Amino acid sequence: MRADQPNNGPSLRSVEKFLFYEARLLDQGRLEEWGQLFTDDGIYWVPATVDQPDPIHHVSLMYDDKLLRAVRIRRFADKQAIPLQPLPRGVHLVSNIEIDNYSSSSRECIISSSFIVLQYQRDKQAVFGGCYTHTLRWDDERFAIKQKKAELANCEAAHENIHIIL
Amino acid sequence: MRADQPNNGPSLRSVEKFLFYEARLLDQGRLEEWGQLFTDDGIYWVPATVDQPDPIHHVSLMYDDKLLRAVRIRRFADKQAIPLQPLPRGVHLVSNIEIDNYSSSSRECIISSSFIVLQYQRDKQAVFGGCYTHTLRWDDERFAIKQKKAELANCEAAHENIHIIL
Amino acid sequence: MRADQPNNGPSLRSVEKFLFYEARLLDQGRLEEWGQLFTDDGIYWVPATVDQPDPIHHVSLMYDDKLLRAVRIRRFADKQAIPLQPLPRGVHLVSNIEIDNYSSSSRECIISSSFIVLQYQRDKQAVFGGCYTHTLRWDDERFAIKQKKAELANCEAAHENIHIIL
Amino acid sequence: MSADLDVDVDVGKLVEPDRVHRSIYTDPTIFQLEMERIFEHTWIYVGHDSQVPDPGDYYATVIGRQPVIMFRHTDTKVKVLYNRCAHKGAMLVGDTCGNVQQFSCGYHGWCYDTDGSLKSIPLEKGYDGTRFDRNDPQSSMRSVARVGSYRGFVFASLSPDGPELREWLVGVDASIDNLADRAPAGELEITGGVLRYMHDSNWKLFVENLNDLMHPMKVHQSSSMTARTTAKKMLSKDAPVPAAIEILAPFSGGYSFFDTMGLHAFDYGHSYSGGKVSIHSAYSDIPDYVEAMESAYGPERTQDIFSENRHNTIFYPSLTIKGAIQSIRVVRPIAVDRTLIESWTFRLKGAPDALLQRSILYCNLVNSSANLVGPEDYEAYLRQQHGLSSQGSDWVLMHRNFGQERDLDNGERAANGTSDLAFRNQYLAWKNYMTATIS
Amino acid sequence: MSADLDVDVDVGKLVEPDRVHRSIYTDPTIFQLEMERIFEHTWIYVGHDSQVPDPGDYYATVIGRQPVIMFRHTDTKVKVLYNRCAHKGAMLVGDTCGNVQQFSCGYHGWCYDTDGSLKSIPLEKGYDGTRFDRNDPQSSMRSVARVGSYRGFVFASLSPDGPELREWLVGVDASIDNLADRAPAGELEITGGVLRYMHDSNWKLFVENLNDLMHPMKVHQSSSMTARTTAKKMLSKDAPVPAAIEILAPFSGGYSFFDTMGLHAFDYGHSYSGGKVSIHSAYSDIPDYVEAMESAYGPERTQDIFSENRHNTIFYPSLTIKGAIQSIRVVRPIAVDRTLIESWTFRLKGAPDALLQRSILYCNLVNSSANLVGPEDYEAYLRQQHGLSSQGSDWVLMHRNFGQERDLDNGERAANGTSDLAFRNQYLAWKNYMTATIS
Amino acid sequence: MSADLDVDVDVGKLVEPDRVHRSIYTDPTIFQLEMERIFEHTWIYVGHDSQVPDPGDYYATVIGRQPVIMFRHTDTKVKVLYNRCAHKGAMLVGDTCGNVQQFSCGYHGWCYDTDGSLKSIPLEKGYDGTRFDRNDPQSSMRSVARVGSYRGFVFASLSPDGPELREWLVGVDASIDNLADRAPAGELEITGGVLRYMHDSNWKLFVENLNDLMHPMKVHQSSSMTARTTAKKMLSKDAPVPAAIEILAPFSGGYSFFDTMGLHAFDYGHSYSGGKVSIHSAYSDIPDYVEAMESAYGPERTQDIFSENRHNTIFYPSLTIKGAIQSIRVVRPIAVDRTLIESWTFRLKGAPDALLQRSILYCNLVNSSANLVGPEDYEAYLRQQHGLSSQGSDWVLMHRNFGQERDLDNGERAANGTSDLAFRNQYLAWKNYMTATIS
Ligand code: FES
Ligand code: FES
Ligand code: FES
Ligand SMILES: [Fe+3]
Ligand SMILES: [Fe+3]
Ligand SMILES: [Fe+3]
Repeated sequence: MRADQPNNGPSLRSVEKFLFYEARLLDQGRLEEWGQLFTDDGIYWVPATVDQPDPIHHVSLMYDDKLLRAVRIRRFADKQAIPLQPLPRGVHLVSNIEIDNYSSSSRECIISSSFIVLQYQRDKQAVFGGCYTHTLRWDDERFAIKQKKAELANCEAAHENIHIIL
Repeated sequence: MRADQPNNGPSLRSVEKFLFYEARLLDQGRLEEWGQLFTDDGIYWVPATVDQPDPIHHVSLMYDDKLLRAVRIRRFADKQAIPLQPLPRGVHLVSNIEIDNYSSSSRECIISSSFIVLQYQRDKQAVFGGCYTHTLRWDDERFAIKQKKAELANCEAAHENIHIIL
Repeated sequence: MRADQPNNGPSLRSVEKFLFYEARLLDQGRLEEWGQLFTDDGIYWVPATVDQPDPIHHVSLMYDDKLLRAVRIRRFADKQAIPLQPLPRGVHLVSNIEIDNYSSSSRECIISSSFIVLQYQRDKQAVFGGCYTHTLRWDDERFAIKQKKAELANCEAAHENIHIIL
Repeated sequence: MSADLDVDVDVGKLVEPDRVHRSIYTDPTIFQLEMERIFEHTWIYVGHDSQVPDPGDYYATVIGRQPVIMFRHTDTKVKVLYNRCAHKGAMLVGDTCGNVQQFSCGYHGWCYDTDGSLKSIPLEKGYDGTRFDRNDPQSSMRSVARVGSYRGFVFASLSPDGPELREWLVGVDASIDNLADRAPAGELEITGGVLRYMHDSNWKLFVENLNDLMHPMKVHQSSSMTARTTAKKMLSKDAPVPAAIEILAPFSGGYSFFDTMGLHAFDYGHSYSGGKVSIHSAYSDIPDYVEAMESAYGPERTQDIFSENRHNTIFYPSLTIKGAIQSIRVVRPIAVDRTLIESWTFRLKGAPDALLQRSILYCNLVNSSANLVGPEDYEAYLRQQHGLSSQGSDWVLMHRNFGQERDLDNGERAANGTSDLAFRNQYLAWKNYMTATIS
Repeated sequence: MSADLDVDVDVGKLVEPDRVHRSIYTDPTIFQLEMERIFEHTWIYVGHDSQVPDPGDYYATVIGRQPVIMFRHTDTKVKVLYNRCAHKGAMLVGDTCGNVQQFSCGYHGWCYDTDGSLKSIPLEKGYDGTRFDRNDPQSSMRSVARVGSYRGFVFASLSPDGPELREWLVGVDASIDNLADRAPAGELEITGGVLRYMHDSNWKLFVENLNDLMHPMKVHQSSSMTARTTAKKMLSKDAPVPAAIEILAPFSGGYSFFDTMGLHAFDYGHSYSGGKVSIHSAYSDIPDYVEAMESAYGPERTQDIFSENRHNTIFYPSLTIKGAIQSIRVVRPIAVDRTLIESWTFRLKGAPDALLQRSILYCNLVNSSANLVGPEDYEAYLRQQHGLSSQGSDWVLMHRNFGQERDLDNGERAANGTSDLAFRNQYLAWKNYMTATIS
Repeated sequence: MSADLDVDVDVGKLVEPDRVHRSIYTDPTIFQLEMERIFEHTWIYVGHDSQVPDPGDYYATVIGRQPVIMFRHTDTKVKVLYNRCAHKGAMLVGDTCGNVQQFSCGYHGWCYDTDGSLKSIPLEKGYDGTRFDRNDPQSSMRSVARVGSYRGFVFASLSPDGPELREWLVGVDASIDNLADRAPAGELEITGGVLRYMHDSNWKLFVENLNDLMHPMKVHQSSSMTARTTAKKMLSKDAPVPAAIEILAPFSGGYSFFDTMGLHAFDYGHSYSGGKVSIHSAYSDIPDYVEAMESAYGPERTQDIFSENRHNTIFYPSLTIKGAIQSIRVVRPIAVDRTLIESWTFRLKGAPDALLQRSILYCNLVNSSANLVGPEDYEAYLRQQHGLSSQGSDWVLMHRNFGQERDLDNGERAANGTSDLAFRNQYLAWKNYMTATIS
């Protein structure tokens, strides 16, 4: 099992706070702010298969670099985006949070957690769940997301729309 | 982000304990005890629309003052209440708990959290989820609920029965 | 309410860590390791009715001693097990964790928590939820499970397959 | 599916003067026929014009199985169009309400004016020399066959045939009048949102229940008596009765109370219960309201308006009104065993805010899927829906006070409150609608 | 829907002596006919009278598509009534079991005695002078057409026609006898709850499987062999065999073991497998049990009782019994591809507690939706249900040992255990039921 | 159910040369007929042979409503068998893909060779002297009526009648050629997984949309323009255009751009859009790729191959290809209002890895249920599916540039890109298929 506060690294509590803050930004539709949580080379990734090793040679449900994340976010404000009328909403529960690893040289930590996300639009509620792996950069004051990977329990299922950010 | 233990205020841990205790009372059907968690002017509110500003000029799924809360609770013990045969049950998961605000003058804190609630009756399980906002009064020893607001992700959906207390 | 760290007993944090570790073993299909978390007389129990007093005179959805647990685990590796093709997967969220009791003589603690488990196989996702009661033996360094009881909200429902370990 | 009914059998045989056959609640074929011959034929409530106050405002809903849009074309005209693009059939709005300058189809961009007329087609010259005719009404958004409005209540009929709206409303128009007249300004405004309650039961079970005055004493005994006894226990004797108790207590008001309320039935299946007395008639006064009314109408007329305390009025089959509490419920059948009920609340223009607050409280307590009264009624429907799949008996009984109704003018019939008159009247209309195309 | 079948075609053509057409498992129209002509016609198991030990106890369930109530009217009489109010059809109880002084309808309060007879109607005078007749049987809770009971097993038929229960039971009554006789006190008590397992497959696949002795060696190889090898690895050689292993090991007992068990078929589709030998016959003795039996029956009769080790007995179509382990499974078809299986356990009155414990363990291991054996069978049904939608072949084969059964008295036929006799016998009965109203 | 259509009415009346009746998208009876007369009759894409590279590899899927298995029998032969055991109909594999030495039924252990022929039956002697004949083809796994393969694309027909595969492919075979020729090694390999997107809409709406070049400017304006403007804002002027922008920008390329692309239609409902120009034609070069192609084919042939930039090719009704981006989408109808779309990606053997990476990126952006482009199209289908239940108009219009197509050889017809030619061509084929068994 893991240390709660690795040498010079962030405390578990600070990590929890960060993940809850991220969840709240998503729940409240504060997507621009959410985008700013990422590093410039930050990646948001939802694999399409179990233990997918690679987003480059295998399709993914979402695989966003900074540019695609910005496109995704701006589309939520675009009145022409017909699939987003009315705006879908989500609730994000994050639990089972642990610091898996912290490198005091790169100042990166690997955080694992479990999530349940509800998506709602037009009388339909969808339940998603799985495991998050956040790679966070830590500068003693705040975190930045280098990679957020959301591995869905049902990633291989035949999905209808997944509108919201997981 | 927020302080975990504001000046003279309650600790995050004590808040978690209180919310888990509340959840447990509901899960175990100890509704009388649950009712006693509230202040005399305490309110239990489940809005019917997103960001509903007001329970007075807009319909709500539930909006209970002390009297209506007492009626709701007593009905669970009433053998004549045909929708409650057999008794519906619930499970409450609370997560993403944060102290949003604490006023050392009013001694009130605002707690935000996320929840998933399962309701079960007659072979049907319903999944509800959303965000709680608890306004708690703190007297150095214990909390009392001034307002519990449960904002459902699908508050605007066409609902079948929501029997249990969220 | 309860003490977070009873005299000489384990800390709440260490309990959380253990439950999250258990959840992770199950999520990752590391079932052999999961089996080793139990004491020799350890029991894994999923009652079939609410507040079921007894696994001996009343049917259960699962009631595994060491031998049956071993059979269950090994079957996940058996290519002849047709209901397990392809392997079902699960995600376990554990929340509302509290130490209900600790006996410094028996060195056993009772842990209560709430869970949501998603099961996925062949395009079907099932949502299970309920309350865990773990009876853990503590030896100052690590925990062993004397009993894990998973009380489902819908234990009395007409279930289709529950393949995974809850 | 339709094991209970040979479609060729005259559906009229399912209705006798004092009882109806259980299959009308359980047979999917009957349901499809009802959609065709009732909901997609007669006057159906679409919405209130205060939902679309400004030009370009729209409200999207369904009539029977068909999506439609109610919208405000100009300041004065409310129209009801099929929510369907003339090109390849896409719905023109995906949201429930909003405001548009024009209807621009999200698929290929055909544009329609807010009166539905075709405005522009991208690359329209592609249609030159083809059978496509931009002046054919089918090339525009089609208006439903008929639209009518009475004091802001907008009704539509998908059929060109049948009585005029005013003729169809005879007898129950007064319930709308009484509701609107309760506004010192004489006008209503829908406000405070909507409660949408999904019922896994046939729509007719809901509609029957509203003027079934034998049911509250039993079904609502639990919520009403629990409210009474809880209040008694919690409140001091001389405390004022809280509004919630004023609302809940009358539901267990005694058989003679309900019997006294009386019932009135009209052509086309309409009816109302209550009149001078109802479960709403003993509500306490709200400060300044009477004053506002008297200054608008004078004391005598005000007295007249307040003396009319109708309980439920049914505009068969889709609208039910509780005028005294400014609340309506709208019936949207979805399947033979699935019905959506929407509850809306009105603000009385010119009245004190406290009236709206009471209406909202009423709606929460009675119509919410998460509250006390509504789930009691719904449980009754659920038990019926399942019980009716039993062949223990094939008939649903409606004999109470049969033959004892009094005939009044204009097809009106009156009876004591606990009579089954309203049921019988509904099925008379049902039979007329359902057999009209056969005979 | 019914793309595979013209309803007018004689359903009898779907059944040949040694094979049946795949559409009988997949066609919704066939399913509705089955409900009408089999489940709502012949003797269906309702429950065991020990579920309603005291006057006023009730148990609510369904027969075919119809809700019914089994209840104890007086100390001696168990009745089965339609769960339907005579008034407007509401189910009279919403819960599965309980105790009532009378049935009081939750909707309008009509009250019925526990024999179903109408007791009181609120404001009954409203029916004066109408066609309503309180003495008409339709004004009471209707009893189903016929109720019969054999050693506590309550069966009901919704049809007045057909054989008497005892005649219908010929051959398999002995399976009930053997189960009940295993109680030193000669009586059974349902206890220990119920496991409810939902199957997305046709009910007949479940029923066929029970006396299909060719399947365990393959389907249950995984659970049974895993149990054997795990036990071998974990337990020392001279440790006693745990009860769980005694239960699981015989499922992979070898083809000749299963063949030796034998099969017996009877009229009306009934059959049993096993006899002197079964998967239960090698269970270890339970201390004091034999003593209790011998003191009740004497050694010889005790020996007789124990020598009968039937595996599964099928009371076609709704009840299956495993006498030697005191467990039954009840078949509740819901749709053409959906079937609820309930597993119940009996306590043998007068026997040591350890017997019940073994039954409970057996039920957990074999019948739970979350355990080892049941999901293996269910997976076989699922693969059939989907495979049968393929037109690769239209027939399901039941030729094994065709023509090699031995005719015994009273319509009994016997065969080796791996014969398809039980299938063929079921479809003979199925054809008789399904074509009875056509011919 | 089928309120809109009398099954006896000639379904051909639902299709006119320039419009089709809305019921073909909403009527469940039509859907069942389509499965029977189209999907279970004509050539349906099963998979690519690179999915089963080694002997014993299998891939399980469905044709229409019927489960089938594609597998590699020997190194050279790919077969398509019904996924159904000859015994009692169980599917022989439960997983989607894998490798087997033989097919061993999980229920009773019948074994089949990888050519489907019956190998062994446990206790086979039980069939001696019965009607069961192990040499009857019905006693083996049945092969589908016809299997054909073109450059690795495996098609199957469940009917023995109809044109040969090569004849059926005329005109669109070139799209497969161009896709495969883009591999320096001339061969394809499916890789990179599959995206499975469930649509609650009729399958024909998806198929129509692919060569509907009037829709991108409107439907994809949001994703495409947002991508353009975001990139403009975020990237410096002289930064290279990211691949994602190269992919997304052309979707809002202007009507004349799409019109110029052109349309080509063929017998059996096939068509393709694009040709020399398409939304893929302006992608930047990938280093070393041209070199690899030229060294394989020579410069001239390479130029030929690259000059062909087809957009979507439709192999009506089940396969659609985007050759220039090495991606296909497969249409699996499930119900009248439910369709599964699978997106697969090819690796071009001998080409640089960067090509695969671009294909994967394309597939993510365009075909994922969680991304930008696909949900826009799906929203259009959803709005159509619901709008078509309205009787505002009964017809779906397909008049654009009617009569202006040019007839070429071999049944080929060509038109400008924004013509409705592809729709009309699809419904010509649809009508032929659907009325073939009636006439
Ligand atoms: S469907 Fe509306 S523009 Fe084509
Ligand atoms: S339905 Fe039972 S009393 Fe009316
Ligand atoms: S069904 Fe395949 S062996 Fe019996
Ligand atoms: Fe009511
Ligand atoms: Fe079995
Ligand atoms: Fe598109």
